[in-house]
Formats: sequence, structure tokens, C-alpha cells
Amino acid sequence: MAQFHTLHDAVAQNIFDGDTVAFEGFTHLIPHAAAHEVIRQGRRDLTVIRMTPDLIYDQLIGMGCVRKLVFSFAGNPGVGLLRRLRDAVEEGWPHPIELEEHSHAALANAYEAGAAGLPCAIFRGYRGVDLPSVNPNIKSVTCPFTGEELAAVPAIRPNVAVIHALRADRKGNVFLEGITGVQKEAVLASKRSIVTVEEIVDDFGARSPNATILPHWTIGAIAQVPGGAHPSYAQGYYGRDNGAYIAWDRIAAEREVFLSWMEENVMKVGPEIFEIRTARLRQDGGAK
Amino acid sequence: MAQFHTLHDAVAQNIFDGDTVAFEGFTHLIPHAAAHEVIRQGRRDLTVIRMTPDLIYDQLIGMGCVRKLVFSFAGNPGVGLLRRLRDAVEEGWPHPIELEEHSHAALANAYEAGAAGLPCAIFRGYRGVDLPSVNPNIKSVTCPFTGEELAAVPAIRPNVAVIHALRADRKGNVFLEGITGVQKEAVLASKRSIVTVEEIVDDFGARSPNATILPHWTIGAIAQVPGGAHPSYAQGYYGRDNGAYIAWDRIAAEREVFLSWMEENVMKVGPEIFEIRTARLRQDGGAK
Amino acid sequence: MSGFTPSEMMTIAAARALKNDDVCFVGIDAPSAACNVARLTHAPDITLIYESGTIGTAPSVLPLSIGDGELCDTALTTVSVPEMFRYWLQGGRITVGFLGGAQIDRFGNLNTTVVGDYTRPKVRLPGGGGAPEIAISCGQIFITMKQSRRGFVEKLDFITSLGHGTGGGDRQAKGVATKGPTLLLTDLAIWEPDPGTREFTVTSLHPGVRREHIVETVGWEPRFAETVGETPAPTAEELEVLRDLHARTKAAHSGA
Amino acid sequence: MSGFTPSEMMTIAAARALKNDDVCFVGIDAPSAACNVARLTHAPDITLIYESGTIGTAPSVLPLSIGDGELCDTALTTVSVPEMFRYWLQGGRITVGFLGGAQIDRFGNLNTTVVGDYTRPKVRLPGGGGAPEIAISCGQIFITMKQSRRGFVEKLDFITSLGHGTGGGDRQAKGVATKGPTLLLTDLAIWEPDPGTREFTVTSLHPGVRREHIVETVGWEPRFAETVGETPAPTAEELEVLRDLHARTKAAHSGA
Repeated sequence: MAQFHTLHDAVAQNIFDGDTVAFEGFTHLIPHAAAHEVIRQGRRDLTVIRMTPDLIYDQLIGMGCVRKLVFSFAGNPGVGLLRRLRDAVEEGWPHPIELEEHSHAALANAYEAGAAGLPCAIFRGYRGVDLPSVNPNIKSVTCPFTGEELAAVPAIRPNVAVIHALRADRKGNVFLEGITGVQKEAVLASKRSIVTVEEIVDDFGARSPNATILPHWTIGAIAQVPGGAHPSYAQGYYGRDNGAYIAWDRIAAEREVFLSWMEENVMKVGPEIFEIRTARLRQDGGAK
Repeated sequence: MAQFHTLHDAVAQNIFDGDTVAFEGFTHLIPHAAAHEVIRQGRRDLTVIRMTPDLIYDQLIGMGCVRKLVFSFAGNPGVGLLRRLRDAVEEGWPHPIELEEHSHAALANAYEAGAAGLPCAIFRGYRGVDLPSVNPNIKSVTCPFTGEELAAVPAIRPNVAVIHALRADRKGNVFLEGITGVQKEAVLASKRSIVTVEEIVDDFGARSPNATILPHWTIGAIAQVPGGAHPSYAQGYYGRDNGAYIAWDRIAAEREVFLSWMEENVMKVGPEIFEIRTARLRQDGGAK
Repeated sequence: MSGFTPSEMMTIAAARALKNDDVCFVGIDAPSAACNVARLTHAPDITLIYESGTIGTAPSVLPLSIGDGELCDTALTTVSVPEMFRYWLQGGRITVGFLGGAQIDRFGNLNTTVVGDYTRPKVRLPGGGGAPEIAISCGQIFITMKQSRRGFVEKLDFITSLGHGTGGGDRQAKGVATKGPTLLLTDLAIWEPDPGTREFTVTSLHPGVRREHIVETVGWEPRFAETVGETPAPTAEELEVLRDLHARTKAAHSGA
Repeated sequence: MSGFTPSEMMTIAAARALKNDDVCFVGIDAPSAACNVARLTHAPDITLIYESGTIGTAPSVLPLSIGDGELCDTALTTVSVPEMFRYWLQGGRITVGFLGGAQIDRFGNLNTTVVGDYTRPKVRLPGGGGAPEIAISCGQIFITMKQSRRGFVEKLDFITSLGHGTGGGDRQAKGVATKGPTLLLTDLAIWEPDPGTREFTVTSLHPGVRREHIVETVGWEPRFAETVGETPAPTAEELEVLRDLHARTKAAHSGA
């Protein structure tokens, strides 16, 4: 049952040290504000799941929150590599992290299986490649009708899913549209969930009868954080801050630069900063 | 690649004796006009697949078009049993038909697997029941991670899918909304497809970015047949003709009554009759 | 029994068993009426889901089919049928599922497939539809059926959906973790599973019903709880809501 | 080589290989530019699909990520990521997929995972993303990569996505029915698989490129087709379309 909270309380009451947490959002609607709150609250030993780790996990890893990463593509999209993630994997800074690596198809299917209450997902994948030899969570099943061997991965069932959505209504139903990624599946696959939203409305009004809506009884905590996806974007609210993605490459290159940037831009501020950061982008990128 | 045809030509060029055909539509958007065209053209030995056979298959079966029925619920929704289907199964009239019986969950998953290019679907089902003992197409696989035994059914891959949709644009993209059932999956799972539509528009205009649209390159033949779902309905165009469903129970009760009804209402008319039949329902049921 | 019919009592007893925070998978007929009466009386926030994909519907009249347009028009959202069965039913999000059937046995196993032999049936019934998986995936199952010796049988001709199997721990032994049928609501009584044997046991008789009526309408020797209560008669409000709903429904369906 | 860069030649050669009725799974950078140049020149009806779920997009600038808002704004429709990988990619509806990588071998197998040992990598690369299944599910694969001895290696450190395996019938033996890499488009040449061995073979040199350039930039002894053609230089129209696209893209991304 959806409860409205401040972002601080939503994180404090739902994410604990050692939890398995999926922060999802596929380029669009990445829950940056929620991740920053997790960093501020100093969570440790998290297993974090995400198809495309992106800046958000570079920051969590660099700040020492992460014990294990489950992922399928660890890049800064269109820019390059994730330097804090590389530093942890290659140099063990700030501490070594464990990797469980999949393909996109595997994780997309694994979220889907989690949402569907299945213990595993099957798909046609991983043929002739090396990943199964380094990931024991890639197995196979044989089709009982054709004999075809299919790849199998365990369903994803996180303790907590964290997503950013466009809006919630007063009952706590959550609406998203555009590139919806695996967010619906991540919430349905998880025991608990935190949803940050751009706005809270009386009701969703005219919409497609098939709109992507998560009913309030599938949601845990909701916190209103305008701009909470920045530098990712919220369709119809503000555009993607491509400049921030490009700038990150330089910030993340050096440990000291990274730490001081995090101190200034995450540790010393609160979620309200996201509305300010997106003010400019609301004019060009995505007026409703 | 979508081709625009008359309904006559769409059926003549795409459905052949002995084909496996899925006419889908879950209460909403059932492709009655297309089924009547198949009956008029005298197709034989069809294997017909449908979750809820409904009037449409009572008619195909009673007219002798069907060799085998794959289904999960054979009733006249809210009214009773399907009397022509019963007559074929219980009395072999007009000839015996073969049944392959599943549950809704099994067929929904089997269509989904067909659309996804998989050879089979797995799901948690059929525990403690008798259907697996009479249907050899229900098997099981064991989850390689948890050891849980899951039900498995073969993917549905028909020769032809037949659906009724709301509209097509001039390129042949097809739009549906409301109760969309398994129609998208049925088209994507099939080698060929016939789509009847209420109208053909220049473009779909303002819509949800996540609207249910089948791109023109996934579609075979498109035929405009206004009212073509009657006595089923088309959301925003006309309402369900509940009276016709109730009346069917009496029509289908006796072979002679059935045959003369089919002669008058199917054999002697053409698809244009459907627009006339739905004229009244357009006023009450579903003005756009 | 004056002032209300046994059918009305059955529907209202089912409605009362539903809670405001329940998420119900609704079938047609009695379950649909019961769920909507609950919504219009003590459970305004109850979530009704029809297998056609409509989530959170609030129809003003009862649908004739599980996919009538009004279900979609009044729904929070409508999903595809594969998604309904995967994410919502199998995903374990439904708290209460309603089932009924042509035949039931004492353990709440149901037959909606055939009377007689499967390959040479006396009566070919509609089949399982959603029932086999509703029976195992919903948190609990409420069964509504009118009592008769033809329907309440010693042994089913075909097991379409699982209740408590052969009783005791058989359901769990078959790998099913959900509760199964916890209530059987008939035109004569309320039945609940015995905590040990899981056999359905009469716990409450509807007003005016005597034990003989139960014995006469059941094809096995029915068990009664140590203390059998009397089901409170429908209140004036309950009856009014149910009758208004049926009247609106009749007007809508015959008018269409 | 004057008037255009090797990168431009590579992108334009890739664009030319696309047909009007192709359905392309587009990656970022060179593939995105190639697909959009094709769309803006000889293949106006080509369908571009990005793994973020956007189907039939027509962006006016190149996206920085595969999920930029403009891809969704200009798409016919946008589906969820599980649906994209299940119905559209695995469903066999994509005719051409684009891949590239940090390392390629002579059979078109690719590495985007690690340089060095997997558990103690010298360079931890981004990983496979969609590539392992793009490589086996698309009708055919076009690879775009700039030639260098660091990238064109005798043996991959890690096989992220399958090309022709160990050559010959190895791909089919691994249970993969699609064609795999049919074109390798570099800054210097066009390579195609030998019909028998499936080893990539130079079939066309870009204007001004000599065989020594190929030998110098490849970590194995490269094979040349019996008749090696010369890739037609970019036309004025092709160059203009590509440069306009890059200029619009640069303005949009730096302005944002």
C-alpha cells in the first residue's frame, strides 16, 4: 500500500545495509535523487542490480555503498566507460566489488520472470560466448517438445526496487510513459519499492486505457522529487542533460575530483536541488 | 508488409484448407466478419485456436470447417454452453472434431512464447488437476536453480492470425486499445495475418507513446470492415450486442434453425452487412 | 425465508467476506455481483480485476462477459491477457479468487470440464478457462455454488481445478503454497474447511435452513462444525444495493 | 583521400548496405549515423529500432544514448525493454543488427567485456549489453570498427558475441540459424565472409587505401578476395547528409 513520505524517510524505512536493490530506469527516468539519498544515509554492503549501471552506480560504487553489482552494460552512454566502476574492479578502490554479469536479454527476462512470480527465465541466448563460463547463474533447460537447449537465469527478486516516475495520484497509483524500460517489472518483482515522482495529481485524467500504471497496492513509498531523474530526463517535464553526462567522464577520472564533487553536489545538499538543476532543461528539453 | 485488400481477397489469399488459424479477440474485437468470410469460402480441415471459442467457433464448427479445436474456455460468455461445439463433441455432428484443451494461463503463455520466438512457454500451473492426463502437449521442466517443477506447453505458431482492430493508417500500421487480449501476440506468432479494421486513417494523430501498434511490416492483409466485430464490440465505435449473444443460445440449439440462420445471415450476405448491424449500437454503445 | 431469495443470501454472504483492501479476481454471475455489492457497501476501495485485463474496475452494471466495454472504461488501466496471467495472477498479487463449477467434492476440488468420460462426454462443459491457475495462485479462494446432489458429488468426473486435493496436507504436497478454498458459499449455508482434514464443514446455516436441507442436497455425508451459527439475514441496505445492481444490469443488457 | 575522412567513408559504406525494407537494431555512434544517413538518402522507409524500446524512430539529431527522448517522440510506438528483447529481437523480426567492439577476430567474433583476464582485467570494458543476443537473433549483422592491431586480434581475450565461431559451419553447429556477420565495414575497407571458411576477406578497398594499410592494421594475416574492388567515394549528397546530421547533433547536445 503506497505511503507518501519525504525521500529521506522513504529511504530510511526501506533500504537497509546488505539489501539487494534495483535502481531502474532505462536512460529515461533514472532515479538519481533516490540514489543520492542512499549515499547520504551511508548504506553499505548493497547488492545493486541494474541493466545499465550508468552514472548512478558509478557514484554508489565510488562512495563505497556497494558489495556486489549485477549488470549487463556498464558504460556512460555515448561517452565512454564508467571510471569509478573500473577503479573498483581493476584497482579495488574504495574496496573490491563482486560482479555478476549478464546480457541485456538475460536481465530483461529475469526482471520479467520476477514480476511473473517465476523462479527463472528462459530465452534463446548466450550461444557460443564466454559469459556462461564466468557466471554460474547462467544455466540451461531443454525444451520438452523440440529438444532445443535454452538459456536459463534466475528471476530477479530484489528486496527493494527504486524508480522515478512521472506522476502519482493521491491514492498512490503511479503513472509512467515513454521509454518505460524495466521499471514496472522491477517494482512488481521486489518486496518493497520506493518511487520518486515529478508531481502528485488529483487524478490522471484523460489517458490511454492501456496506460502504464502501477496500482497503489503494488507500491511501497512515494516521494515527490521534481527533477529527481537529473541528469537523466522525464518525458514531458525536462530533457536529458547530455552535458552532465559528458562532464562526468572528467569528474570520475580522478578519485579526489570525484570525492570533492560528491561532497559538494550530493553530501551537502538535499533532494530539493534537483528541481533547481532541471529548471533550465524544462525550458528547452521537455515542456509538457 | 501490409497489403490492403477486400475481405474476400484477404481470406482467399491467406487461409487455405488444412491451415492452423487463430481468430483472436478477448470478448472485445472478435473478428466475426472474417470468420463469416471463411465460412462462405468453404474452408475445410482447419485447426482453429482460440482461448474463448465463443459464437465465432460455434459457427465455424457447425458449418463443418473445423478438424481440430485448440481452446481453454468454450462457452457463450454469461449465457451458457456452445451448442454447436457440444453437438460436434458429443454427437459428432456435422463431423467429429479433435480437441486440444488448455487453461487460459497456458494459452496466454503459449501465444506469448510464439510472439517471442521460443519453442515453449513455462509457467506455474496445472497442479493437482486432470488436464495433463488427457493432453500430451502439457509437459514440465525443472527450474535449474530452485528445482521447482513448472508446467510447459508448446508455443503457438499458427499459419494465420485473424484479428479485428480499431484502425489502420495508410502505411498499414495497425492500432488497437482497450481490452487487447492476446491479439498482438497472435499476429506476431503467426506466419501470415489478416486484420479487419473499423477505419483507415491518414495517421493515428495524438496518442500515448506506448500505444499498442503493430507496425505495417508485421502485418499481412488489411481489410476495412466497419462493424466487423459484431456482436462483439469495438471500443469507441460500438457496444457489445448482448442481445445477439443471448439470442444465439436459441439459434444454436437446433441444427435446422442454426443452418437456416447461417444461410440467411452469413451465406447470402457480404461483409458490408456488419456496418448495418452495428448502426444502432453506434448510438448507444460507443460513440467515439 | 421471506424477503430475500437463497441466491441473494449466497451473493450477500460472499460480499460480506470481502475486505476493503482485497484484490479480487472476479468471475461472471454470482462472484461479479458479490464483488460489486462489496464495493458498493462496506468495501469501497476493493480492487476488482477481470481476466480480460481490466484492473481496478468499477462498473455501474454487471458485465455479461468478463470483457464488457464498461469494465475497461472504468478501470484504472487495462493490460494484455498474457500480462494479466503472468504479472498479476501468477505474480501472486491477487488476494481472493472466486470459483464455481458444475461439480464440487467435499475438499473443494471443482469440475467445469465434462460430465462423464473425457473422450465420450455426456455433457461437454466449457472447460477450465482461468480456473486451474486461479485455484493455485490467488491467496485464497471463495467458491459460490448452489447446492444440489448433481453438483455436490462424492467423486468428480474430472478435476478441473485443485481445492484441497485428497485433504489434509495434500495441497501442499502438490507444491501449492496458497491457502486454496477457505469459504464455500451456497444458497443454503456457509462452509469452511476443517482445520485438519480440510473437508468442507458447515459453519453457518442461512436463515430458515435446517440440517436436513444440507443432507438432502449433498452427495456425501456432510459434516457440521461443533457450533453451527445462523447467517445474519441480508440487511435492507445489502438487498437494496444488490437488487438495484441487478435492475440496472437487466435494463442495460436488454436495452442494448 | 581528400574531401572526406575514413570515418565518414566507413559510415557511408554502412549506410549504403541498408535497404529500404530493412528493420534495423541500431547501436550508438557509427551505426546510428549510418542508419540515419540511409533513412535520409536511399532508404526513407527503413525501420530503426533502438533497444530502449523505440520502434520506427526518425530522430532529427543523433541520440547520445539509445534512450534519448527524441527517439520516443518520433517513434511509431515504444515498448517495454522486456518486450523489445522478447517479441522483437528474439522473435526474429530484426533484419539487420549493428555491432562493434574493442576486439574482433577474423571470424567476426567480438569482445566488449574485458582486456586481459576476466577476474583480473587490464581494462574492464562495458560488457555485452544487447550484443550476445543481437548477434544470434538478427537476420544478419553488420560490424563497424576502425582498424588497428589492438582491435583486430588473432585471439579475443573474451568472446562477448558470436560471429562465425571457429569458422566454417561452427555457427550452425552451435545451434544458431541466423546468418551472423555478413559485412565488416572499417575506415579502410569492406570485408565479407569467405563462403566456405567464413573468414572475413577484404572485398573492397576505400579510395586511396592500399593492401599494406590493411596488413599493417590487422593482427593476423588478412585475406583478400580474388577481385578486390574500390569502394565508390562518398557522393556529395551522402557527405552533405552525414555532415548536416553531425552538425545538428553537435548543436543539440552542446546546447542542452
